[in-house]
Amino acid sequence: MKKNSKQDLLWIYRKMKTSRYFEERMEKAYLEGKQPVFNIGAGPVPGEMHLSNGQEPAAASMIVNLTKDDTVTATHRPHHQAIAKGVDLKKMTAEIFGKKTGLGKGKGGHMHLFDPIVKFSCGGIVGAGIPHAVGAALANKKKGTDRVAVAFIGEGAVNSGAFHESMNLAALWNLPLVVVVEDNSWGISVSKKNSTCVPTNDVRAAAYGIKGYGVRDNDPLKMYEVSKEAVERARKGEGPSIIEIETYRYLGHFQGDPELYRPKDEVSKLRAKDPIERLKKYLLEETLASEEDLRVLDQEIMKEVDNAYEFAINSAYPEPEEALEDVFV
Amino acid sequence: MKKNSKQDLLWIYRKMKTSRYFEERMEKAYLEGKQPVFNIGAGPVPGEMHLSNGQEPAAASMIVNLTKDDTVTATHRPHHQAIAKGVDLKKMTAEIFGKKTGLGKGKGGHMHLFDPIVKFSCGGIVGAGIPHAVGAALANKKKGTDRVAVAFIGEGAVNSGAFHESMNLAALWNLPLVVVVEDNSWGISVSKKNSTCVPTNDVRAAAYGIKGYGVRDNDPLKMYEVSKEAVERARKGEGPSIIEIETYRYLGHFQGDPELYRPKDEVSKLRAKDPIERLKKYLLEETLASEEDLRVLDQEIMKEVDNAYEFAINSAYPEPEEALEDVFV
Amino acid sequence: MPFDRTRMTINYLTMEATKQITRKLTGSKAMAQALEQEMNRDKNIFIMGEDVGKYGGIFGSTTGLYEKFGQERIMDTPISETGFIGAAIGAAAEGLRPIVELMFVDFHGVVMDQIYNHMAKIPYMSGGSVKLPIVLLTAVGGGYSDAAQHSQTLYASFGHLPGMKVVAPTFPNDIKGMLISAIRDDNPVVFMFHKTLQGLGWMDQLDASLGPVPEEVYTTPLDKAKVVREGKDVTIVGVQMMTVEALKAADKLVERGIDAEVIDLRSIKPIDKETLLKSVAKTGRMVVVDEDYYSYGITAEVSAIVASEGFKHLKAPIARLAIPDVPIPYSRVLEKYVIPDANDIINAVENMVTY
Amino acid sequence: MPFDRTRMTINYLTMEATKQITRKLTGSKAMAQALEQEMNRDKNIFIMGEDVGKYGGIFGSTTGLYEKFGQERIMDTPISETGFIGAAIGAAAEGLRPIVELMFVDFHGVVMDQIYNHMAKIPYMSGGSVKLPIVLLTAVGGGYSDAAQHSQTLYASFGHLPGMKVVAPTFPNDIKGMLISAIRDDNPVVFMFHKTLQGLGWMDQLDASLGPVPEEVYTTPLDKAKVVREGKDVTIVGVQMMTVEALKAADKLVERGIDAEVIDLRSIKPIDKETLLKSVAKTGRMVVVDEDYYSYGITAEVSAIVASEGFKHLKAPIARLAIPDVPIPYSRVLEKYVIPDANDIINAVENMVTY
Ligand SMILES: Cc1ncc(C[n+]2csc(CCOP(=O)(O)OP(=O)(O)O)c2C)c(N)n1
Ligand SMILES: Cc1ncc(C[n+]2csc(CCOP(=O)(O)OP(=O)(O)O)c2C)c(N)n1
Ligand SMILES: [Mg+2]
Ligand SMILES: [Mg+2]
Repeated sequence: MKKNSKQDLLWIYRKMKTSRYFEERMEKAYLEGKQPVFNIGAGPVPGEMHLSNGQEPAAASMIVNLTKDDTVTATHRPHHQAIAKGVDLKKMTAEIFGKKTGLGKGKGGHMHLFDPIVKFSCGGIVGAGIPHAVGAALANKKKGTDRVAVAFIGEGAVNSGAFHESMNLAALWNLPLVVVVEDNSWGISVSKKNSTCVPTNDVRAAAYGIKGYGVRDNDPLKMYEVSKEAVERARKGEGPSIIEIETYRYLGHFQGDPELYRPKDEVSKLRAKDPIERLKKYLLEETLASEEDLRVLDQEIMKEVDNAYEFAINSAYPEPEEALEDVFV
Repeated sequence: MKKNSKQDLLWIYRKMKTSRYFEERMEKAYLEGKQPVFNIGAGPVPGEMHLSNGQEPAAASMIVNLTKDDTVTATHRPHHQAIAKGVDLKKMTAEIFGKKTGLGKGKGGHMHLFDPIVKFSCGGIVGAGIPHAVGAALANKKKGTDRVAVAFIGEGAVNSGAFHESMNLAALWNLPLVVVVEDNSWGISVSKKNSTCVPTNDVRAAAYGIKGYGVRDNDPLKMYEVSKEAVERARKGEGPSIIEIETYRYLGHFQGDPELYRPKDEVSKLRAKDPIERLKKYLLEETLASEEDLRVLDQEIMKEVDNAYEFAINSAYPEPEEALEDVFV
Repeated sequence: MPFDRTRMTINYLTMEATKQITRKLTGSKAMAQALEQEMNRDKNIFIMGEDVGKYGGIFGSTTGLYEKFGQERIMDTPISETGFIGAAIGAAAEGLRPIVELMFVDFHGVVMDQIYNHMAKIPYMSGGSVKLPIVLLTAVGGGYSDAAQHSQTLYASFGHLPGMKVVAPTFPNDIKGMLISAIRDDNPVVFMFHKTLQGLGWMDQLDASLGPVPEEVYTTPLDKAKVVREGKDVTIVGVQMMTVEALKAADKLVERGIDAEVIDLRSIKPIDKETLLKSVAKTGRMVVVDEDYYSYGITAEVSAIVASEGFKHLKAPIARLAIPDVPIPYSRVLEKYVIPDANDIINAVENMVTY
Repeated sequence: MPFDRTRMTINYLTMEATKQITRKLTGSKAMAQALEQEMNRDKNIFIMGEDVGKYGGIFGSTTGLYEKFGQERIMDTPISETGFIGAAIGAAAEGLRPIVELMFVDFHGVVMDQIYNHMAKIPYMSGGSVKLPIVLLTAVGGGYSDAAQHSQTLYASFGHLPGMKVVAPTFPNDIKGMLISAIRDDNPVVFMFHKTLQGLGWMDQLDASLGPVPEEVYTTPLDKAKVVREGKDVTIVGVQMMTVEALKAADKLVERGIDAEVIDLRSIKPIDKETLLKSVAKTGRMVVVDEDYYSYGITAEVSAIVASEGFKHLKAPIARLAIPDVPIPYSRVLEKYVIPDANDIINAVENMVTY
């Protein structure tokens, strides 16, 4: 790890922590109004809720290499990437609470966060964001910029037709695209072994004559290194690549998932290797930060997140008739 | 080439010749009613017409390894595979002439030939037949048979999502499937170079951890050898594979294609290497057949094809109201 | 998506099995029972889909089947809808009887080609020589803030296209009977089940989602609507949740002296004209309520049929209630505004009787 | 698919360019002219599709553009509709103005998810913060024996879903004006052009496919129907080829003393109610003719609108002519039977005036 990466590593730590804390609050907010009897449609945050606790390295260690003008497309599990990309946290939280002040005026919801200012989008259809990233990369190239586009997807999405068509296009047109596969072992209840005919998806780069990288064991440092290389290559016009990171899904697929399909101790084993803790240890050991530095940082983070929740909670709901607006511009 | 393949090679020759002659007649039949002014909807054979002259080795040298109970799915360019698979030639011709005696009672047409007796089907949507072959292979496996399924596709179809999803499924479930890619260099007017980010599609087998084979220069003997191996592997439960054969499209994408997109001399160069002539030479050189044998064979073929045309031409059209039948069984 | 039982109380609607011949089942249990009974009868039936195995189907359609039939017959798939729904076509052509689940109907766009160009047309294009006995199960409906890509019903998107029977039963009894009919039909059948009517412990609890279901095997026609409440003043036509809302509205209309007849459409394609026309001949007035989009939807087709063939009976224009041609918004207040409910129906009826 | 000119005489409909301000163009030339003029105006416009480059579009929509704009702006794509139509969404979100061609509308099933879940909904889901100025060009229509997977119009499959404007102009003048409007619109527009109305040298030669088109740039509204023939006895509503058939029918009806008004719908979504209602207020009778499938199609939606809002004007039930819910068969005699034509219209009108 090069010396000049100190700033980057602290940034990664901050973003991972922000996402983690944001989601811990979200887990609670989601359960409001759903106790003692769970009802998916009840409470201030209704609908499906996909949390990314444990998967933070995939997002933060990649996005540290991006600027505001690079594009990110994400999935149904979008908070960690959105936070790393710098999506307006207040508006994002308000959106998840269905408020008028939200990114989509309450029309989108947690799976549909759009912040064109930092070029972030996501969506609820598996695989569908990859072509959008291809299009952004194409636009970047057409405009003669060195901007890149990054598509985040789950390992399950790699088996969708959209993945294949997109990778072929990106390679054929030599576009500045990086696809990050967050391999959390599961697509809802279907294990990677039961969905994917090859052990790791980086080998699939061969089908497109592009670079494929693998990151083992949710390692934020390795992810940083590899992402940096992939993004730099894309910026220099050296074409697209695929990065697959082995990551952890601490929670159910969505909140409310009974998780009967996975071993009871899987998560506790994963939690013992928590990537935020690992990075913290590294920062301290390498004296890139002191305990005190991190404590202060943590407090900043909590304040930022708490402010966002406060904003969201205090914002007004849209008027019913606003449902009819924004179909067309 | 092993001695015991004599019969197979003669079979391949017969099927290639049958297809060639069948299509030469079709080319003429198609132009009837379309002269002096071409109108796609006129004449006894209206609609689009995709001929396979030049591509015969892909079909015959593969299908010689199959039985009636193995399944073939084909494309919008289906005659050579249909003929090799043993589709009832009379009914097939009648179908193309839109007659009541046709395979589909005149409802299908040239792109939609279904002969369940020999397990043949095809269709007009690029890539769409591959999943059907996966399903047939799955059925074969479920029934505990050693039957295989073969999907024929063009090189253009390899870039469709359906290809990728199907290959992953077939490899994941270890199904008896072989995908034959007929690389005729063109998807209508789009060259392989402009559609495909890798030079050959056999390398894409790596994305599925399966076997990939390449056959150069439309070679019927090599295609036979490779197909035999792939089919045997599939029968033995050793899983799916991909074969890409470099083949030639002598005619336009469809009849009526101005072909302004390809060099004027491309086809004459290809015709000089005609695979039927090459196989004929081989048969004679290796004394697997005499000139006289082949002359007799050719006559048999012509008679069979002529009979089919006669049957088709003399058959009645359906009654208009029959359009309302067969939506449901 | 049953909620984690270790963490929270669930309102279990499903009653314990008894020795009675008819017991109350939820929609989801009615589906699973139909599937189980038919799979026992016919070894050629198997099920493919995402999370249909151990999970038992995200909306409980295959609950308990994996344990009974194993992974050969209850097959979890990758997220490859074109691949596995296309594979169902190939397997059906070989004589098997696949049942495939498209998890949410909202995802149909990734696989519509296989559904409407192949599954629905091959029997016709083959002149009847290829049969495709496939059931496509798919979950529909909104009302629980699942937003624009997970809340649609898309009844008409399927109903518009030839070659498929399309059904959308409401009550557990019909769910079982129509699913068995669908499985036994030699044609492709799209079987839409409404999430909220599955009687799942983690969604809204509705009386309608629990109902008497005979234990024995029985079939219910795929092409018949059903008068679920008789009345003489106005006919209200609904499907699934809109039938439930229509019944609610009818109860309240009584207080206002209006006696409404309620028809549960059940079959999206074909539409049972006779039942509609017979009712309107009696009432002379009709409200059609749909949880699908307004334009080119059920309200259009039913109105057109009745306006044309029941022209002389109509005392007032037919009223159409449906999602007003906007995507389904996330926020509860917005979603509630776009999905019709009992109040909207009552208003429509009141406007109409004063026409 | 222009026929090989070296081998055969072609009936060229396209007239030579002159210095006149308005000249006669075919549908295809009108499209290409609109595209060219707009691409000259705005560098952010580019076109992607299969065979849109040297080939000039299988149905001539991009004739000559590759030569003028080169491969950076006229991009041939692999057969990856989800990939490149999805890419158009991503590029539009970055401020470009992509025009994408789906070669035949029949192929929509491989890419419908990108079209209806993303292109059509992102503007709404983003609360208006993301604009997607995309034109989706697609060829529709049958009548030349291209069979079940290449002959559909699917007007209602698009019209049913929110978030897209859907147009289907008939005449070259409207084709140019509506295409320019579509390109300038900041919303997704599905622009359907009918193969037979492109005036291609290798298809049926129709008078309607050649018409006066001003050389200058102009726009035609995307939401207005057009009365293309005035009359007082009956209103016939058509789209594209059915408008052509309606005009033919109207000419023959004169001989029988019936004066028909013909409306070219032009806009599938939204439907221009006012024009329809105004006409029916005058004539009191309506026939709706559609080259799409019957159920849940244009005939349903138009009937429903008129039966509801024009109820009091109707002297007879509205007649619906459309493809009778069967896939489109190949054989000419069968196809002719399922696609409505002038004779069917005449019969419907005659039945109606004696109602
Ligand atoms: C096309 C499509 N099919 C199915 C689904 C339902 N679904 C939502 S998330 C999911 C699993 C996704 O797995 P993966 O890509 O690994 O992402 P993860 O949830 O693990 O982050 C599925 C099947 C969907 N949203 N879209
Ligand atoms: C999904 C889809 N997209 C586009 C088409 C139009 N189309 C028909 S054939 C063809 C080219 C196919 O190329 P290839 O797969 O190489 O087969 P070939 O025609 O060379 O035999 C195209 C683009 C189609 N039929 N289906
Ligand atoms: Mg996953
Ligand atoms: Mg090809």
